[in-house]
Amino acid sequence: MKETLEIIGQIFLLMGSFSLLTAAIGLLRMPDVYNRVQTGTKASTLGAILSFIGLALMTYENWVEINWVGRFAVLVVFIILTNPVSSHVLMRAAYAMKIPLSKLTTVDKLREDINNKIVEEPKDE
Amino acid sequence: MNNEIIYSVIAIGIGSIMLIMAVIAILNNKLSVAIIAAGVVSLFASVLFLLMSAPDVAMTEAAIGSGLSTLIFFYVLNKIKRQNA
Amino acid sequence: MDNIVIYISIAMLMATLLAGLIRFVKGPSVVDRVVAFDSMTVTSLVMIGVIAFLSNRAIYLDVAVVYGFLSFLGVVIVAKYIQGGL
Amino acid sequence: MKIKNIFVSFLVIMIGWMLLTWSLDMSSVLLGIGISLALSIVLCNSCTLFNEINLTPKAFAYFFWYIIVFMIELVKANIDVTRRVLSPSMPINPGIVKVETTLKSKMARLILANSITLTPGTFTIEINDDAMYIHWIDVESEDVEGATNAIVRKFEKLLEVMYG
Repeated sequence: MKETLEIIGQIFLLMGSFSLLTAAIGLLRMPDVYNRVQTGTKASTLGAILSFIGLALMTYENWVEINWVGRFAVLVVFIILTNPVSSHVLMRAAYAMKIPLSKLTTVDKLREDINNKIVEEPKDE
Repeated sequence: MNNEIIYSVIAIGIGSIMLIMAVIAILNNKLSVAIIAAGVVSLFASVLFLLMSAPDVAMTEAAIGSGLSTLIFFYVLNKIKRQNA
Repeated sequence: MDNIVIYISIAMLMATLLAGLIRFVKGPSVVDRVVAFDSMTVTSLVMIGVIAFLSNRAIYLDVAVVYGFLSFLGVVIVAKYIQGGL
Repeated sequence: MKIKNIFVSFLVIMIGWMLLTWSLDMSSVLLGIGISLALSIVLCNSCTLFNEINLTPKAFAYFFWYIIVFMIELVKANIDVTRRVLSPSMPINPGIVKVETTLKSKMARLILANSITLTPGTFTIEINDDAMYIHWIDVESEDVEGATNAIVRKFEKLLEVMYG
């Protein structure tokens, strides 16, 4: 039973580290800022969650006397709550700086609606 | 101890990243990039303090070095920019 | 030699930090650098968790909570500065 | 209405306190109840954050079902993005599309936007009335209807039960 918990925890830790590594590779390879924000901040969210779950499972020996699980749970909830907010704020800042989208982009409905005066432009300075 | 080896590997890696970040903070032309690089330096310094088993110093370093000084630097930069324009 | 998994994951985390560093050095705009900063701080959060597991002291995780909150604050401050608020 | 606000925020703060202290001593639990009651009364005197939530057992069950659906979507979309990043030719097809939502309450829209942002591949940039502008890494359909069916529907029908 206990060895099973430890092995499951190790598998989760490996999957989380691999997901973080994927996020970093995406950060290096993607063509423009928007795609980098997409892969860079959100694959890393799943990676951090999986790693924390794995580490919490690997400390099964002293779950009762030391507070491992509570602290890991607070960290996981904290990451789920803050990470989309920070990446969304970054994306809006990039759009306000008018960084051009890459050449692969097919459609930009937001720019069309700004030109049609439906939405007001996010302002820079 | 096995842990000693892995701790020194982490310390060497984080130390070299801190060194490169400090060089960027000095040499870059844009002020905002330099401020972010300085924030990265103090965030990694707090990991390094944690490796020396000093969690209280690490917490203080993260709060002061990264949070407060970055906030004050950006506030002042914004004020200066608005005054010049 | 029973914690070989920890070694592999530490190696992956170091590679992630290196990739973030490369993007920070290369990045053409400020936003690229802030994204690299965010990715590096999440990676070092996981690294603090691994260090706490290795040295068997749960108090280190409190540092991780403070660290995560301050990195979130830093990203929001930079974005507010870019949009001209603050 | 104010009672519901105070109750939900008291519950949230109390769960946080219990997770961080990790003890069932009488004194610690009583201290936690006192502190979280005072905090929720002071903080939620004027906030309207939890106004529209439904406190029925059905909504509670749907909350857990929502978390399960969300986790499945998160893992599935992450595998998809991993495949895109690691393949040598990098098959991406990015674009910004417009979707429409029928949810009315602010909290439900906040949860919807954050869920869309957390599932990789889609990313909320701007919200304007009922319209949301989403950066999509692989555009399947450019018109409003198709994009809404592909992105929003699976979360929306669960959130409608929770938020009336």
